[in-house]
Amino acid sequence: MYEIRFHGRGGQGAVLASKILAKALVEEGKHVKAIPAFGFERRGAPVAAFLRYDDQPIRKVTNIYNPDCIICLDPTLPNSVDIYQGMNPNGVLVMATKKDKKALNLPKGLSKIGLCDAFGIALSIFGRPITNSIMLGSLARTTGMVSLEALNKGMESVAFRDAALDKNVEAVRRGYEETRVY
Amino acid sequence: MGRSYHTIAFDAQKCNGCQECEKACAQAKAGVTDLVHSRIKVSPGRKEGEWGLALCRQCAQPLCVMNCPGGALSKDPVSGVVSWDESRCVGCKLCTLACAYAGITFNQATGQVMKCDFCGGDPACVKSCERGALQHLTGSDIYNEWGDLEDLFVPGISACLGCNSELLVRHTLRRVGPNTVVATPPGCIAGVGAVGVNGLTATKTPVFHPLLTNTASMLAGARRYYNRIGRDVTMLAFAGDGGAADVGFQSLSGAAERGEQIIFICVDNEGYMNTGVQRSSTTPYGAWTSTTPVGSVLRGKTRDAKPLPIIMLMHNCEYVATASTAYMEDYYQKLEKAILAAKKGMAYVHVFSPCPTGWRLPPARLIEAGRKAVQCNLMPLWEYESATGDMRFTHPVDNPLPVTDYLSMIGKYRHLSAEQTQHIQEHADRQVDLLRKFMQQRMDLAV
Amino acid sequence: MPDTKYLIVGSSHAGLAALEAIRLADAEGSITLLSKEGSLPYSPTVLPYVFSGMADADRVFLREDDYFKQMGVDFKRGSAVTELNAQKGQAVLETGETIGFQKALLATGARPQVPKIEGLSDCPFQVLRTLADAKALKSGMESARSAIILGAGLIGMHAAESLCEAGLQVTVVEMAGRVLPGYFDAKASGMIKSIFNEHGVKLLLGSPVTHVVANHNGCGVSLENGLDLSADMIMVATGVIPNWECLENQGIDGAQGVLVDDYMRTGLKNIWAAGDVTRSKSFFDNSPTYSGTLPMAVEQGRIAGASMAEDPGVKPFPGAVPLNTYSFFGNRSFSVGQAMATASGKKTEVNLIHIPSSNSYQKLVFNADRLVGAMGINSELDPGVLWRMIERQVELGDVKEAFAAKPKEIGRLLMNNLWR
Amino acid sequence: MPKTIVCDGNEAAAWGVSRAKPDMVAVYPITPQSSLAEYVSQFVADGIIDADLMDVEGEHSVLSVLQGACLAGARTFTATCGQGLAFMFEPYFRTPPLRLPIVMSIVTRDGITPQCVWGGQQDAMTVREVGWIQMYCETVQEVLDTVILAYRVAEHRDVMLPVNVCHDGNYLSYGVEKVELPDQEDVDRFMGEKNTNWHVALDPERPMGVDPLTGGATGNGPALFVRYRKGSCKAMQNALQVICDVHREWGEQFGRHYAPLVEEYRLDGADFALVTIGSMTGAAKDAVDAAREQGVKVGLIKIKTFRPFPLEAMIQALSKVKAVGVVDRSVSFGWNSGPVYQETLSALYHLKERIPAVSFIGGLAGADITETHLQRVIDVTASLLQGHMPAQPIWLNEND
Repeated sequence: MYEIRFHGRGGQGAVLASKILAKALVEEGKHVKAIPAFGFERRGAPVAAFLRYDDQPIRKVTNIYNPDCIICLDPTLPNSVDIYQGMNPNGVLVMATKKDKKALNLPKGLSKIGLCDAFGIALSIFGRPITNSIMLGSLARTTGMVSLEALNKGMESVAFRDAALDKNVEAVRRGYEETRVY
Repeated sequence: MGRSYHTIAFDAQKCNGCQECEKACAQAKAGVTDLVHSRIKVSPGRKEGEWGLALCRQCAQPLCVMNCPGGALSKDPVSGVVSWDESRCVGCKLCTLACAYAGITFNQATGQVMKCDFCGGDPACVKSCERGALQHLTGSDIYNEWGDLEDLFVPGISACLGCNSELLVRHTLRRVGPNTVVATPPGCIAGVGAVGVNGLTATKTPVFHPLLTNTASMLAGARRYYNRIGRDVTMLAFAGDGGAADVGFQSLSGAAERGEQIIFICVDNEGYMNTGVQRSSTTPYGAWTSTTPVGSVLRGKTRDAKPLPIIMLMHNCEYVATASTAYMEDYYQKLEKAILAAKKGMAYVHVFSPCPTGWRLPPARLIEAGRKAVQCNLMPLWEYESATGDMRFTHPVDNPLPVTDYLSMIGKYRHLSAEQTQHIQEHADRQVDLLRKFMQQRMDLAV
Repeated sequence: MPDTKYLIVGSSHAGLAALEAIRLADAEGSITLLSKEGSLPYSPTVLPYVFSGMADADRVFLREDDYFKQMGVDFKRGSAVTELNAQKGQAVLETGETIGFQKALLATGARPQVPKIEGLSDCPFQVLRTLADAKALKSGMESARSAIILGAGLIGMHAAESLCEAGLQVTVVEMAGRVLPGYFDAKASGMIKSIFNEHGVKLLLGSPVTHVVANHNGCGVSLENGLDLSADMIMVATGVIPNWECLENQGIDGAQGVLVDDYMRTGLKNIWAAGDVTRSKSFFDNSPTYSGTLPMAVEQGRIAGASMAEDPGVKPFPGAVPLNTYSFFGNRSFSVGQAMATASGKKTEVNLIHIPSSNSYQKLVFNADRLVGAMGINSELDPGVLWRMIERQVELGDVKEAFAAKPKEIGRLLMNNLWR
Repeated sequence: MPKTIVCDGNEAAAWGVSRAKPDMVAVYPITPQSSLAEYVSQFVADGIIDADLMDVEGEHSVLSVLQGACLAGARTFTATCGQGLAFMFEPYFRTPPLRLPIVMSIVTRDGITPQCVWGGQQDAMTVREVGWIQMYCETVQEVLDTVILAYRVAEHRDVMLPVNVCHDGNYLSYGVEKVELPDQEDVDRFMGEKNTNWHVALDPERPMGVDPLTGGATGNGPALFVRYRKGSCKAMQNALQVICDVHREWGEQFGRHYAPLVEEYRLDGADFALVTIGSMTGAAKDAVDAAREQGVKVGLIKIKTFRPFPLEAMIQALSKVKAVGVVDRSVSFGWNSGPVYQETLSALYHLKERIPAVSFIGGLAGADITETHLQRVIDVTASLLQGHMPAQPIWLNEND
């Protein structure tokens, strides 16, 4: 079983990202369970979402406390939230940031790190800082757990309120292409 | 049996004996102005300026018909006109002996009897009377139309003595007909057994007790489903003022906003009469109820009644009207409109319903109280039609009676001080004033 | 269970009025209406006009079959009742059939009274009470050139006029000293007589008949005054006797009319009676009186029906008022109430107008300030208005003078004001 | 071919609704049910659900319009929770005795106060005595399937009762998983004929007085009333068999078998068991598996159908163990424990041997019930076998 935790801010689509990823992973033949963390939904407030997948059916419907992978959709979030809490010491981090790895204060021992200027890409595609689909591309590039095709399929059945599907397809592609993997 | 017909009414006060009616009659019937042919006869009275009238009354049980040995006279069951068949008349004149009003008389010019036949429904005499002393009253055949309809309400219902709810329900059900679902939430109408007691029911239509709070919603659901399966079933509510203005208001308001196709009749007896006479939001200012009691400190209700009809008007219902069982023709006309309106949206009819038990009103004076309430402008009769945006008084009161004429009839106002009476008078005046202002502009609420 | 709730025997004016009154109060109770005739209901009053040709014998019926269907009435024609048994609540028909009832109304009317005159029974004579009589009279008239009529009542006078108009030589023989003695005073009777005389009708008044003989071409009539008359046909119109026999042997005597109370009850359990079969109280003195007029039959029928149906609105019979209208040779007349009274004492006051040039006569009789009787020949007064003024005992008070001066106008005004 | 979709429980419920083909759906939003109302509305807008959408002014009217529609012959659906259910209570209370086969999801939520918009089962548990059938789901797939199943139960002639399909707010409402969406034709075959109002109707073609006054101190009123009550009680008991039959049929047709009343998990050779209800069960099964690997002889009893209470099935399951730990997601105020615990105790009374039970309360106000919590449940319950009896109830989330 592989556990992923999304961090973002209200409005960035962390919950939707977890849902798209869940769909994409099912496309890849996996079993999934994804739930958001529950709070008041306000724009800008820190939010989290959880996703676990496995080749076997998953029974538990609980939050994720020791994620194997963390995806952070907002570069400023680590300043206010401990996004690394409980993280598998050998886990994977995928983060939206234009900063270089060296400029970040990252935990030691991470097995893989993917960094992507999702904000920049988002502004150029959407004109707004919606980073979720970009970061899914970044996750795909960083981990290889899911293909771009599967992600695109996952997005097809999702209702995007703010942008058309083709823009999100482009966002995933650019997230994939413009991620620096360490 | 028991039918009502058009009639020609004579107002002696307005007659000046000009005999234009006689001329018109002779002209219409014989083509000449010789008054010998007139079937309407104005006769001078004892004093100067006093005039009497001899005219066939088209009696309900006409003695002339019963006394005719030749079968020449008969009463038309549809028009009510007593007609004379020349070909069967033997000239015996027993009819002139039978008539107490000189309604059938001998015409010396023709040597035969003659009588009024209403000119086939458009009497020439009435049209000729410029002073309005003659009036062709045509509203009454509506009673016949309704009387011919099936009675869907059980005879003998356990309402309080004098209560008008049976009158209202019976007449309404006749008109809306059996293809109707009837809702009577807890209250007097359900309480008298409209839905039934212990397995017995009182109506021939489907009928049910909604909750006091959800009448409009339940009917809305049923109506929507029938619409879905292509059946046009009428939805009719008889709710008390509590079930409409108080605890039932949310669902009523919601249904009105959604334009649910319901005829919602609020039977406003100004309080919870069924549960022991407690106040509701439509209880008028000053009224005694068991929760607005009269004592050394309190003197009845301290607030005016919630103007629910106006509130429903503001919901832009398809049709909104106030009505009273003291003016049944008016009610009939409004119900006709409500039935049509409810094909498109909500029709709300607010029926003023004096309560002999809870108001301390002698049962015999109930209808009189209903009339007085209108004549005092305490319960003005008006209607609003969304389709045209028209709003009007259906029984305008040009010279209202003082409210004391009404208040003094009713025990629940017995304690009123002069100041309280003054308040009620001012409230009545203000209310009519407000309605008038509404009517002065087209009520284009839909825009 | 009886077969019917209401049994009405007789389908003329009293029976029909009762039927309608019952239905006003009881929409559903079963009603059976019996007529001894095979036809639809008709009025005996129309018969002189059938005979005269004024009315078409096929178009005199008062009600059609549909009417009975609508009223929910089982109308049985050709059903003569031989016994109306109060104890058993059962009617026995001539056919032997029985009908059980809860309440029954006897409205069988009357039949011509044949006076006990020597030889009359051996002589073929005509009467006029049924449609069959009228038809027989009419066909008899066609082959006759002369006729003798016994009786100068309404039937006799109507017959005389018709026979006269048909070209027959007509003689009317009347025991009393004037024509229509039941309705008109000497003055009015005299005027009527003159008009008949002018048309060639011979009127022998105050002339009792001693005997009648049949002869080769008709019959001969001998009078007490020694006069012998002969004619092709003879008609008897000397009054009627009630058809009451079905109540015989139940302890009442109806030979002069079955006596009824204010609600038309006969005294026999659940049996009412109305119309020409009854005797009822007089409006003026409460004494039992036989009225035998159509308007009274209607009044009584209505009260009987309402009483039978227990209509809470039933009003007691105010008493019989003598009244009638009579038209002859283009003239018209009426008589209501105590019209024959003459001024006597302080109370009774008579107001008379007689205009010989127009054959016009008008008489109003007052008792104190109430109208009690009226009579008119070619008068413009409204007999119906006057009847109701008499019946309602309208106190004229200070209107009396105006009424006496303008009875037509003030009468109409008064009734207009009384109208609800 | 059934379609695989990935969705959360609220969407799954809406898909279930679409397959059940209701005539009328009524919606009013309340967290965490709102997205269910939105999905249903959107499905109607998109033609996926061919029903009349009643977008009314509150939950009271939501259920009221459905009552009217159902009395006219409609198959109906709605969903609510928490305060919405509380506001709906008046019509809710009379739906079962009217014998209206309405199906309503309760997306369970904790009760206020303190003000709280998160999961918990306080709402559904509070109305357990009102007469609705209650089935609690464990997975998103089960939510979808049970909504469909529920109509078969509700509309069965021996039942004619409304059904609440309860799924946990937050955990199932928003929990996303892979779900198989059965084909419409297959569901149509499963559903058979609609049967909503053969017994009671507001229909001019068969006029009747619905819900006349019944009772009073005189006449046959009280006896008549008793007849109604007994009928409702009997229908509830009839439902036990119907629920089993319908689940079996569902399993045979669609290959997904659910324990209709009570699921026994690893009770063979178990010394003691956990009693769970709803979405906590998945983690509990994982915990049981983990404990079994440690040699702890623990099993699990999951209640799916809570109303009618599956007494026989519970007795059968409980008779296999020597102690139970019952985990509630709500409280029974008067008993100072959880309601599932109380009802388990009632079932235990029927056992020949008396066995100890302990009440755990967790997952209130949206809190997680994790494997760690459940490990504690297992440990404490195991200690009962040694004669230990802790103070109760045990609040799992008190100082997380």
